Amino acid sequence: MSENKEPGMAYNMSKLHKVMAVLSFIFFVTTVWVFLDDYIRPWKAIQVEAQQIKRKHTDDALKAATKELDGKKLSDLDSSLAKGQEIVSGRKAEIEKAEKELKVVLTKLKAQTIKNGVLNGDVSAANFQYETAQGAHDHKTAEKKLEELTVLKKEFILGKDNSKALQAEEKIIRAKLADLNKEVISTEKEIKEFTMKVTLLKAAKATTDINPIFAIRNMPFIDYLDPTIKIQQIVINNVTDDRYFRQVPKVDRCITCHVFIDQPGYEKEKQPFRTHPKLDLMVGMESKHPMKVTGCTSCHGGEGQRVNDFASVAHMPDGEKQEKEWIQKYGWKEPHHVASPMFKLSQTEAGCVKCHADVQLVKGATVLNEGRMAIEKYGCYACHKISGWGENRRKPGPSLLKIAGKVDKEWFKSWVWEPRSFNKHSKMPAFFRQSNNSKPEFIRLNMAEVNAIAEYVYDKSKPYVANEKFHPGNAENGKKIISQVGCLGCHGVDGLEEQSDKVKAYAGPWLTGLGSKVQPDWLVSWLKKPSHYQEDTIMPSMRLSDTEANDIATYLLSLRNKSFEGLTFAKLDTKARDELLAEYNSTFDTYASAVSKVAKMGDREKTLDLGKRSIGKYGCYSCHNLEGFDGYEGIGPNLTKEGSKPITQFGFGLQHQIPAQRDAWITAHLQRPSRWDEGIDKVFKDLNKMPNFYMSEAEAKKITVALLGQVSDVVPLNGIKRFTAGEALYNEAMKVAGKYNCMGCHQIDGLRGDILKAYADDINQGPPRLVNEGHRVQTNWLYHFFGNVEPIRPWLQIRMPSFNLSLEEKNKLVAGFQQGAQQGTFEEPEMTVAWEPGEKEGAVKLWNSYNCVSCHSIGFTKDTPLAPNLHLASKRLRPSWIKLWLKNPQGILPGTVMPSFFGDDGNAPIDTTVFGGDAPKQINALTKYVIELGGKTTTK
Amino acid sequence: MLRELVNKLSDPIISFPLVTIGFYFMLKYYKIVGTKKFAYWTTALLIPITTWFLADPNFFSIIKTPDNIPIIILLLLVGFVTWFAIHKAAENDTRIEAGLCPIEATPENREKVWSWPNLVYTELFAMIACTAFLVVWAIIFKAPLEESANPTWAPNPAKAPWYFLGLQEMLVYFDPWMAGVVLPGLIVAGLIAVPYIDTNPKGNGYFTFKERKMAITAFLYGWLVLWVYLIIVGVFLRGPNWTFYGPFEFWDFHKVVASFNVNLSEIIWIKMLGVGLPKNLVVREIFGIILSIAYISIIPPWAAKATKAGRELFLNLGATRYYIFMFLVLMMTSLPIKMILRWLFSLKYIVALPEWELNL
Amino acid sequence: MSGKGIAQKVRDTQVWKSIFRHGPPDNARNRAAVIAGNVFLHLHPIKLKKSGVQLGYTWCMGGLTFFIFLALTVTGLLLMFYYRPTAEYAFNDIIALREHVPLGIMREIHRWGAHAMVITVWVHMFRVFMTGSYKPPREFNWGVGVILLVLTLLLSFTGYLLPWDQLAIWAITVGSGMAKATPFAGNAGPGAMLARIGDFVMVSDKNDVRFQLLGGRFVGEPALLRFYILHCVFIPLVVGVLIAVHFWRVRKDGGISAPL
Amino acid sequence: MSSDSKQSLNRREFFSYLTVGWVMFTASVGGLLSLAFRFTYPNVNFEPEMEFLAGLPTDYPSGVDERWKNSYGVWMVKQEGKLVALSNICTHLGCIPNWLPAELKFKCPCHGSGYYMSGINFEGPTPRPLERFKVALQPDGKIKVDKTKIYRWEKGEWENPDSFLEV
Repeated sequence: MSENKEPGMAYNMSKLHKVMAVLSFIFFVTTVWVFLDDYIRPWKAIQVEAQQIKRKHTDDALKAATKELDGKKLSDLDSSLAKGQEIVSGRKAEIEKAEKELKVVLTKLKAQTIKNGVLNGDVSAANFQYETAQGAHDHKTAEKKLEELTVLKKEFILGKDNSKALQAEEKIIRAKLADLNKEVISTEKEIKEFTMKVTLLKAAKATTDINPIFAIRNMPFIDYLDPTIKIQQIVINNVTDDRYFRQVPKVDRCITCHVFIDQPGYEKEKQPFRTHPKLDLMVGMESKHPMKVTGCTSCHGGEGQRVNDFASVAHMPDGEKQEKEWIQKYGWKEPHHVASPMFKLSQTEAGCVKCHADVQLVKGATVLNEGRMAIEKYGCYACHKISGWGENRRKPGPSLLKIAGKVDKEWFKSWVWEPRSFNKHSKMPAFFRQSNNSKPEFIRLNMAEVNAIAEYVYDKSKPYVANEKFHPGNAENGKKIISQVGCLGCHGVDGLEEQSDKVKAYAGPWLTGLGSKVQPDWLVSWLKKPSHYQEDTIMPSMRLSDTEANDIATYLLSLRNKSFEGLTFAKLDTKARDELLAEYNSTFDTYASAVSKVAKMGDREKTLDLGKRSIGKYGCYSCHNLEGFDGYEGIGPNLTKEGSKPITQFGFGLQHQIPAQRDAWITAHLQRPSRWDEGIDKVFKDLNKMPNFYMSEAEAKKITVALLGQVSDVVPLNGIKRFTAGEALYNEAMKVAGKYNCMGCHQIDGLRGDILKAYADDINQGPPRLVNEGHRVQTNWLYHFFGNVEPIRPWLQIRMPSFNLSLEEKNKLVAGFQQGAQQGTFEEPEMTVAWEPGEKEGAVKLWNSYNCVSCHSIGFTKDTPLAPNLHLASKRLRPSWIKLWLKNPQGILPGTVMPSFFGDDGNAPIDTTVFGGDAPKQINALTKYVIELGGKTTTK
Repeated sequence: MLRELVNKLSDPIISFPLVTIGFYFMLKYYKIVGTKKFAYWTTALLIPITTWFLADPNFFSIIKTPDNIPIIILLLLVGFVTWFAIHKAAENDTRIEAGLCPIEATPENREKVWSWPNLVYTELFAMIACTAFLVVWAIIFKAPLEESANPTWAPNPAKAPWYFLGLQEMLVYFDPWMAGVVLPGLIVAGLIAVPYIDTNPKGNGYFTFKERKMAITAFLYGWLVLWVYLIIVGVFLRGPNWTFYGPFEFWDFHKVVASFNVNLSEIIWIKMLGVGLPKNLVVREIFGIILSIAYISIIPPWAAKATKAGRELFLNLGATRYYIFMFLVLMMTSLPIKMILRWLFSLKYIVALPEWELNL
Repeated sequence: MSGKGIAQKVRDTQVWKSIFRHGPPDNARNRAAVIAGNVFLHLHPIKLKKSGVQLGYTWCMGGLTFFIFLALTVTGLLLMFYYRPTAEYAFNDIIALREHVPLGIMREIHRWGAHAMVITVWVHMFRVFMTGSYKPPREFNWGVGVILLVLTLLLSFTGYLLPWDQLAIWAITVGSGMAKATPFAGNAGPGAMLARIGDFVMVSDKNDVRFQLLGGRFVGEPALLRFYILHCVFIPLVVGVLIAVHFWRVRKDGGISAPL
Repeated sequence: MSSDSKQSLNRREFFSYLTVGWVMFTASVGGLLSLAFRFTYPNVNFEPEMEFLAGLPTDYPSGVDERWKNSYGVWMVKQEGKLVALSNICTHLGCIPNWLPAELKFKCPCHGSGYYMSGINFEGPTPRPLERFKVALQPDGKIKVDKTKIYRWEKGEWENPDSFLEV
């Protein structure tokens, strides 16, 4: 082709055109491609599918509504409309005339409006000029202007009047017109109302049509005009994301795919179209966490801003099955570069912690609450700081200040060495004989440490003399008492496994092998008066008689652990001791000089020194009161922000079978912390010191949920529910209640009441449930009651113990209950009973007809009482509560034996003869009567 | 008393015709205006008047606003350059009448000189002077800064940047689509079209008035009266609620001016014919529509036939240029026409179709 | 001492010679060389008509406009070091310029310069019209000039928003409000009502030209960012290119206007 | 092959490649430019919400309801068989008037503008009545108030069926 070249040309022109054509083609294809690449998004398909689902739902509703429509009525209406039209068309001439009149009036009105507008402007302007002249003290001009103004104003008023007259005229004519058309208008209106629902549904259905307009609206390029398929988002101003130390409002676009999350009626659809399962608590408009305020990722975690792919959102599958399903369905993969992936479904409640940090138990959050109870049980907070867990919590283990008076040293060593060999329910974790310290050379050193710890503890132990003497009693009776008075609210007991397993008490230790452990005298005095041995114990006094105490002790002492008794602990290996001490001393020194330094110490001195260092090393002082450790911090890492700790900061060791996820690590860690050292050659002092609690997987998972929620996100003040003064006091009271394990027995406002599970047959035989207790009882009475417990329900075998409450704690409880129920301190404490004429007679009649004394027999008959003494009611109960109680007892305590005398709604009294069956009056009278029983002064 | 007179005179109703008349006389007697004597006398007269103006606290407070400084500079500069251009044109015209060439075309001015240093140096001087001027300006006047942005309350009056105030002033007479979109668009298009419409070969490269009266008159009217004058009104004479305030008037928030404007359709159907407004929108506005169309489509052919100037223009320009030129001129004059209709008849819209957002 | 002065010695160095390829412009050859050999000066002709340097004839307004544009570019670039176009910080940064940034007067120079540029460009146009310098062969360059004038106004207008004070947002609100009346493209303009099918509104406040300009339905943070980018990058680039065209055309169309 | 036919063949070839090449080039450049245009319209924006669900029409008693006043700046007014959403911005200078139930009027505390329950002005400096927002029924019977659509009395827009609900 080169012969075709023109002179002065390097290339053949047609060749250039060909190259141009090919390149342009490629260019064109890439242009189309880039458009499509931008346009095609997975969430669009989901929204189209959602539209179809909505269409189906609307269609169903429409069909139902159409079916409901009374066809006959509709045809009647239609025919009456036709009739009406006929009638109205007969009045054609009249209507036309009226319309003509209307037109004339409207024209006049319009003309008048224009005139008035001009006048209005003139008046305002003249007014301004007048005022300006006045202001400038130009009285001459002012006067002139005033004259003008007066004339204008008069005209204006006339004009306005004229307008009003015309408007009135218009109204009359319109009314006339309406009257002339009334048959048609009213029927039309009736038809419209009658078919309203169907019309609306039809319109709703029309919005789901897939038609050309839908296609145009969502077409590439022009989908900016008014698309129906679009990203939906919620901007949450009160919950923020941290972006380089700046708090930026969260943006959640989850609803782009979870289209119906806040709309009831889609509960049965497949994901992502399902309605939120707890609409009344979450997401729903009327719930406490409305969608637009709380958003999605505030609770669930994950990447709320992402919409383009399932995995980048950081959806997390719960379990292998779901993982497989997701991989297959959505191409799910482990999220990378995501700070906080979503909480797995079973861990969702972790999301509550971020905002509900300072409360003990969150209502409705079952798993989380159980996790928090487990933390309480194992005392994690003692070694690990966790914000929200209070700074001055009690130490979870028993005091060792007088330990020598309780157990002997040999027992102590064996116990520390391996607590589970004595008590398989032990909450005391195992530090030794773990997979990372079971090499013979480590065991040798560990045993030296245990020996030294025991020497130190016993060296510091103060003498203790029991204040009771043990006299063997009836073990069977003791066992019965234990099962009845309420010990099981805090303790599991050998021989009572069935009940204990139901209650799952955890505040106190499981009682086993006591005969192999404690001195009998100590046990009796402990039972009689726990604070004699340990001043700050939470163990209450059950006000046991000597016989009862001895019976219980006899039973407990009969529980023995023979194999443990036979154990003897090896003697202190002084070589190992010296090695360890030299190791400690060589931290800042050469080993040789450390050895020589140790050699200069006395034998006893060495042992005690190692004991103290070992206690410090294992953090025993965190859980137990011990002398010499004031001001020592817990040895565990701070867990306050555990849920936000970068995954790279978790040491997985060689445990490759554990997925590299925060929750998996925590669960594995809790179950067997020593695993991280496995297969790694570590020196003795560097071994992982976290002890083994032998937790079940279920428990570990629950604690994991509670810890996962400990995220570092800063929630702005207005994003968190702020306590009112009353709620704050209630919260404080609940902390005290938590400390003394009140909820081991009492269910307080629906939470816990562990022991009630042992009373499943008859809940009324268990400890009373406390609902809005601050409203039920008077403040003074409650305060008094805590100091001097007196039986209220003598038929119950379970006893309210006498707690060793401090004054502050007592006040907190009383004030918290009272404020939590929003009651005044002194509501009607001295209410005088003022009877209306005839009221008292009615009250007496009711008293008899409702037969109150059949249960509230105390002070009336000799029958066994089944209900509290009403003579005490006026001192104990608030009258306003008595009324509520009378009205609907089942509403307050479902399953109570108190009958409902006033029907389910509290308005239908059984006895209709008194006060004409007026329920409020009856309730009032009965309340007064009950209060009078307490010996209040009566006035006529 | 005198102040009140000035206040009254500066109301656009009066000042606009005054400015127009002044403009007419300026061009009619441009040779007198273009003398140095005239300039000296005017300056001598303006100095005491300005001093008197400045003595008024209300006027001074408006003048001294930092953002108004550029407008004052603009005013002084426009005043001077207008006179200067007229002066130069008058000089040249006298020479042309005498059969000489314009000064710029004299052989000595056509002589070639070195760019270095003649041009480069003068440019440098201009830069230095300009920099010095800007720095001094910046030192004396702080750039304005008001309260931080708050979308929930608007300052009153809310004014656009000063160079757009001509447009904002047009908003009083036209709807935004005309004042803000169509008219500015036509200004730009018209300006670009100028060299293609103005086929007059004379006056290329030198100041003259005589040789291109039509072009200069049309341009200067648009520039001085419809642009600069309106900016001055917008900056100095429009206060809260875009109400007119005289130069000596305090911007009293409560000032109310009697104004109630009526549409052409209302005037005709209700006031004149006494019948109500027809329901059909087009019928309702038919008079306005006919008038508007007639204004654009009838005047140019009529002028081309019936008037002498029109005939000449038509012959000189040819049909296309003629119609484009007439269209632009008519659009320009629509503003003064609308103003005058407003003042005389309180006319709001000639065509009022708020239903279609189409008001004229 | 040697016969040569220090100045001469410097001029004889290789460095000097590599930069300035000619002697001092005091003779015809060097005067030509200085213009032709300098990238910045070579837009000038080597010689021009005398009228072209007469201030009374040219008024130097075009040159001043260009110079102010350069000054604004420099001051503007410097201001960008301290200014963040976000709703949180914009206003504070302006205060910073006013209160503590060294030579924060840069902002005053920038702002007054912007006003001055509007004025000089207007007067430049006025002069060009009055001397009939748009006539052939300069028609095209006049058109370029008109566009440059419009762009100058837009530059000033977009910069007006950046201080993010009341003056700024309301001036821009008023100014950009006119865009919504654009026929068929603004939601309050004639014809907008026609562009709808059922509830599919093709011209609304969410998709009209005003929205495009502001990136939102009102003057908000997106508007601030858009105006910032238009002001600092987009329009200056276009203006720069057009200025080059403008100057090139001045040279090609017979130099600075003179009688032809 | 004669030179004539060769030339004409070349020409045809020339034209077809030329046309294809440049048409595609123009189309692609146009496409990319339109991409830039589309780029200026964001798919998501962060402006405050202008729509809200206001419950059922039956939730509102006759008269003025103030439940949305603070959150959305809207009064729901039920009167003469019509339910409307009135803006609570005074048309004078943008203050927020109060509803005075005793006098059955809205009164602006700033400059004393007064409006009837219907929103029509009758006293004070205000030049025009309060504005109405669009109200529409959802299929579930709930009201949706759309604040982006404004209806002004003086423009005759209160006749628009979207500006009220018949109840």
